Amino acid sequence: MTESVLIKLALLILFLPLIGFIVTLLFGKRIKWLYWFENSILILAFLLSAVLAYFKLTHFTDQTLISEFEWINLGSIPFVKSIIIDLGIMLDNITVLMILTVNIVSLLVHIFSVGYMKGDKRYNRYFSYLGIFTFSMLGIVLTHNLLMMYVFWELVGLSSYLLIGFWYEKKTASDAAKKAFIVNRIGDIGMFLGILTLFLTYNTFSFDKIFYQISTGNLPFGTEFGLTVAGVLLFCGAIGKSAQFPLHVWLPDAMEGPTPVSALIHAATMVAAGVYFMIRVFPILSGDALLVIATIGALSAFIPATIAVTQNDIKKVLAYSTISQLGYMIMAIGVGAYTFAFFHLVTHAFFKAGLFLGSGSVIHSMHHEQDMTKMGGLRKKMPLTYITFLVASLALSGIPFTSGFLSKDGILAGTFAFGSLTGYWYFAAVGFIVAFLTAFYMFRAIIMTFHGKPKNKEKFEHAKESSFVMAMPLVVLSALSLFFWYSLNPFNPNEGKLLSSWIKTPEISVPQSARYEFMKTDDKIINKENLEEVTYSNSYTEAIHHAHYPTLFTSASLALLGILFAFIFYQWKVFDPNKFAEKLKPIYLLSFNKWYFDEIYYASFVAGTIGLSKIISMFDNKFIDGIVNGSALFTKNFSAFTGKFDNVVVDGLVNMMAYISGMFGLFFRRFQTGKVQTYILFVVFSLIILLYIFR
Amino acid sequence: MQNFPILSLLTFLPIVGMIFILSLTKRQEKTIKWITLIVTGVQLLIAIVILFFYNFSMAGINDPSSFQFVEKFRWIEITGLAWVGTIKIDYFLGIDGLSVVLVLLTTIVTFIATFASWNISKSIKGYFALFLLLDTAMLGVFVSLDFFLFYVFWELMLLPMYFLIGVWGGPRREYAAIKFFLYTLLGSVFILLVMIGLYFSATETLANGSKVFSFNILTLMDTANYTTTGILSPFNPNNLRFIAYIALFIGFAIKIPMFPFHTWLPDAHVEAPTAISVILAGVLLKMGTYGILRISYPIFPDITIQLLWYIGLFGMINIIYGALAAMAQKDFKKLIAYSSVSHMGYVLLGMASLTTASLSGAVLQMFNHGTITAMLFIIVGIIYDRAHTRDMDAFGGIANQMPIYTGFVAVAFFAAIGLPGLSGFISEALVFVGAFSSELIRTITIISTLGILLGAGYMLWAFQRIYFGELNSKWKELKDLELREYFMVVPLTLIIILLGVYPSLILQFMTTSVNALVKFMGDAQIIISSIN
Amino acid sequence: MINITLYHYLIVSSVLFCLGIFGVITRKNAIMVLMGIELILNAANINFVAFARYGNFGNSGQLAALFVIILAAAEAAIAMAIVLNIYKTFTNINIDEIDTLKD
Amino acid sequence: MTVYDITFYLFALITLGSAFFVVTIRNIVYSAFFLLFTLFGITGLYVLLSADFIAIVQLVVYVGGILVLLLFGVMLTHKITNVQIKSGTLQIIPSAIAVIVLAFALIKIFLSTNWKTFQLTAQNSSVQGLGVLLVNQYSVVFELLGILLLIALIGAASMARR
Repeated sequence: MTESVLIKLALLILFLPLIGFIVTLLFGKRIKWLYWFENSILILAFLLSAVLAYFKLTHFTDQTLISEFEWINLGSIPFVKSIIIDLGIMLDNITVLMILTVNIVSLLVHIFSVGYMKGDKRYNRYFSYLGIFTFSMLGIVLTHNLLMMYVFWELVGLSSYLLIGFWYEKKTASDAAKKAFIVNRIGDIGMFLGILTLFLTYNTFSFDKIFYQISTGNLPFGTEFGLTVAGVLLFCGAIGKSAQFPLHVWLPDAMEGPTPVSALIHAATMVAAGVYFMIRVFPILSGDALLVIATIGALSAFIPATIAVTQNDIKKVLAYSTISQLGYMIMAIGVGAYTFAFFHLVTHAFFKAGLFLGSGSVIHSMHHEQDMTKMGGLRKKMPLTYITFLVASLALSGIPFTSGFLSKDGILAGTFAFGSLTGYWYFAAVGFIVAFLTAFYMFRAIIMTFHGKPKNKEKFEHAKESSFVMAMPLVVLSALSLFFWYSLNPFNPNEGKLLSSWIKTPEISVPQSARYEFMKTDDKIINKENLEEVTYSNSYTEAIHHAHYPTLFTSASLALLGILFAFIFYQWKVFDPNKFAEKLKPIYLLSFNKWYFDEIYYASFVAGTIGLSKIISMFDNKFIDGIVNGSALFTKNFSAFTGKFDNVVVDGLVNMMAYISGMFGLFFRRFQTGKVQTYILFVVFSLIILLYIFR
Repeated sequence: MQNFPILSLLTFLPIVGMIFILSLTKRQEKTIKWITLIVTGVQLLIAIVILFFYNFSMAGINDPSSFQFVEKFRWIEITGLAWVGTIKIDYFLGIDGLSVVLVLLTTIVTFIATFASWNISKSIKGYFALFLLLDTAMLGVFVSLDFFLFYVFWELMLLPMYFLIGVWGGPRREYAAIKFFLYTLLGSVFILLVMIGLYFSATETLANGSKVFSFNILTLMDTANYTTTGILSPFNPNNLRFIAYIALFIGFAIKIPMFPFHTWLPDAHVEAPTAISVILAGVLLKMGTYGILRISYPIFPDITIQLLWYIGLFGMINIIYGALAAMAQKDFKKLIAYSSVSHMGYVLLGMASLTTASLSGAVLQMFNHGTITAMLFIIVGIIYDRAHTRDMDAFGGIANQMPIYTGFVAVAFFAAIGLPGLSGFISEALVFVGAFSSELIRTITIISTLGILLGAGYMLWAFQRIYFGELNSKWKELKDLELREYFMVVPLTLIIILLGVYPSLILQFMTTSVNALVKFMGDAQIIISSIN
Repeated sequence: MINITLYHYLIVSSVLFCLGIFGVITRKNAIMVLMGIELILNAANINFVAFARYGNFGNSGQLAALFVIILAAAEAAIAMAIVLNIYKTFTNINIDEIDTLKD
Repeated sequence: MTVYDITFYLFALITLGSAFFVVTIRNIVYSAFFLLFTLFGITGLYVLLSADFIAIVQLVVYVGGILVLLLFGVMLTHKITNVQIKSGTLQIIPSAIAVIVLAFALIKIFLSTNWKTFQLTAQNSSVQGLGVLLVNQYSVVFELLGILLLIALIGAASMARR
């Protein structure tokens, strides 16, 4: 295994799903079994990515492999340096782990879909869309430059559009697809401007070159503020893609897509892209930018968590929990807990995929019923689904012995340390509150769905455990939600290979003065054993060390408390949740109506744009065209007037002349006898007169 | 190859075809169509041959020796006139990186438009004869390097277009045709005035040493050729270059069409038959921007640089305004027409920054807009042929009825939105990269990026209204694409995808020229400013 | 000594000419009109011959007169044919009654 | 007053006098006969002007040809049984005034013009001279006239036959 072989392997993994997409799209209508082609391609991609990850992580642990080629060359440009745009891929540990994650989740979603989508009239088309989705996501993961990042970023947008709107006969589905694409575009504009800013300054799109330039002190527009602006602009992309406040509105609507699609989009791929992007550009984020990011992350963690508490649609609950968890990750990046952000990204991918597929299994067996108030008691009918769902929920709630506990604990420790170092305690506070809420709403969902008595007898009777193709992914994913894959010590994630040797906080490129205090490199003490903290100052190492056990204890107990509350309210019915809601009606309504974001956006931006477009169109029709037509009309009227003038005055004169001539004619007509002789007589007279004149 | 008059062959081949067609009787409809197809097909082949023999390293722009496939001889020469002396007009053809791309575009679009014309049923002979005449005029504009010749072709284009819209158009065809004709004629008058002004301002030295006034565009670019007293000469302290520039710009802007001169476009498009819409959007609009790049910019570099901000501003207005106007449309074709306005705004924006990236982007955008919009109009034509309505609200669920068609529609729509991987993205991105790097219009560029969002908005909305949702039972009978329609959409789709993945295919032809133009603009501006 | 000069001939011819015109103008009958024309022609002929005689032009003047006579003959022939045709059509040859073209 | 003078006056009187009757007498046959005299008088004048050939032609063509033709015309167009072979007149008075005034005007013009004349010399027959002229200088005119005459005759014949 040489480097070039690894690169080729990575390219192969990248393009396999694309081939699957093209073949399945073009021939899917004729050849019914073609979805197996797509599935086997994914199996192959998974195997290859496992091989790739193995060799990369074991043989090239500390190397970053880059391969690029010249894509656009604008020649020798006068006055400025040349513009050469390279495309290429980069392989580092994060990349290969992410590829593996994406491929695992994608493969499992593919397999699940074989059962879930059975009987759909566009069965093969569905798989081809999954193919392009996987391709786009892998592109984002593999790219080594901003432009390609943007390209695949948009392609992810496209594939999400196709998949969310897969059942386009439903108005809600096509609306949701459109909304997802457009809301994403809003963020993309910011990202695009950020990319332009960086390109303007560094004349390249490649990450490594930009990082190097920044570390040499060359900043956008020459100021640290410029760097902050660039970082925030890039973050706009992540806000859109990762459904962060205030652009999170598309994600709940995207539940209109088939449930496996939700699993794919909201677990490992699309929404993860934003976090992944932030992880990629982490070295250039200045302290101010990080603060903005952390704030947005905290808001995005908190608001959806409060919304999820009151939702009755099982997928909506999961959707808001997704936003909330993504908020965690973004917040983690904001507070500098880089490794845990990525760690949570991976663990979340698995357990959230598990949850979505589990809910898919439920929905499938309930004949596309998504309302939890109509479910209940499914535990007995679908034990396997129940157990896997439970495991994944425990992971999401951050209960010990799960992967979620490890990663969430790391993030909370990070916020805690951040609070202790900078005084911004509210990130930690939000983190803990959300941890409690998460546990509460997840178990509320579990209890409403699987416990208690069935609310809808008829559907309940028909419900049955899912088939093997649907159950198998659930089992795999719930297995992946357990702690031992990541660290053998269920209470200390840092003991696992993943965090101890594979993922390291990269070197920060930002000038010292623009960093957080604790990120400043003081090279007095570098803890060589714990490579994670190599880039930060010693105080941070201490702080996070101190934070570890308190947060561990607090978060676990808060999560358990949340579960307890859920049982009190919904299982044992000690308090009636409805009465409770009555008492807190304003808050309940705010939460139930999703803080009215959709309504506000619709009333302001959507209606505003459409209204503006109507006005513009009117303006165009009435005013501009009015001027054109008016001038035409003026010309026409003027010419009509001229015509009248011509008719009456000029022609009148002419006619008068004609009339006079006519009178003369009448008079002279008498002389026109028609007799030659008379004429000759006249000739003679005239001759005489002439002779007289010219005598 | 450089000595073979391949450009004349390319340009006048349609005239030969036209004569052939005119000599046929009315009833030989098949033959007429096939002749047109063969002529346009051969043109496409010739264009490809030109691409093969094209030398990437030769810049053109202002240097006569680095133009390629040059044909130059005296066309009109009248000696011994009072006051004027000798009137001399050259037949001067040649291409460089700016025009070769558009020549290729023209041949491609015309070839495909021939397929789109296949179902014309009203007086076929006249239609195809005019069609070929139009073809000649368009190519002539792109290959001529003499202002007079340029103008002749420019005007020649009007006549067939007028009849093609006015005779074979929709219900309001007379209105649209006259509007188009008068509007463009107005622009032509401006161009004519400036052309004459320029003619009397610059001289060219003949072989025998005598100096005569010149229409040669390359001569007009060189400051040294201007007389001291010409009204448009930089040496004349009271020159009218500023006014002339604006007049010329308006002349070209009408064709682009630039806000606020754009209102002929929706009408003309809505009324024109499909093939003519395709040509109108695909090629004719490019003549405006090409004229600015070929004539306004290099001849008036000083004024251009003064007015760059305004050009950018109008580009921005075009982008935003066109997009918003498109959003409010109910007529499918009108929506596409306004989207054209919006997309041509990117070209203007790209031209406003005078950097290599954005100028390349602008020229590439001309090409890409040509192919994408051509495809969009073909798409409208296909659905209109079947449903006989273009009201978007009347449709719905077409995706189920015509899945293959919808697939092609999706490609075209997403290309228009600027989805990466399709050609529209590359040009827009290059435009933005270049425009953003120009400090002068950075704010404008930032506002213009809203166009990306609005574009997605109206396009996806339209897509949803027409293709998604439950199928209206009225459209149960609609058939999916037939063979002829595949011939139209498949090549365009391939071009769109190919250029989206590997834009250098087209970019390589123009980089040298664009760089030369940027350099020339910079140098010339210094020279002229040193005069005053 | 001959007292007759060119003037005498000219006076004769002019009087003859005027008489011819008078005939043409006043007569109704087509044949009479023709006769008047003959008189006019003869008046002209007298002038030709007289000028030739007194003007020392050689014989060209006489030749012109000769040509006039020939033309007169041709004219008379055609005119008579026309008159005969008119007579056949209208049963008279009074030219004041033959005015079909008038209205 | 020489013989020549007397002869001239005589012929002039014959010419003008009979011409006056030609245009004034109502009876067509009579006027035709007076025309004969007029022509005869003109012939005399020709002789006085030493134009012998013209005089002979005048006699032959006019008197022998045209006049006979006119008489035939008169006969053919007026039924013999219908005695009224008369021609009406019109606009006598204005015509008379006009013609008289014209005549005076013409005479005045002729007399007031200073004609450049030569002294009359005796002349031989002009026949030879005319012959030479006809076939040399005026041969084309001569031919053309011949053709014209031919056409006129054919035309007249074909017209009259209808």
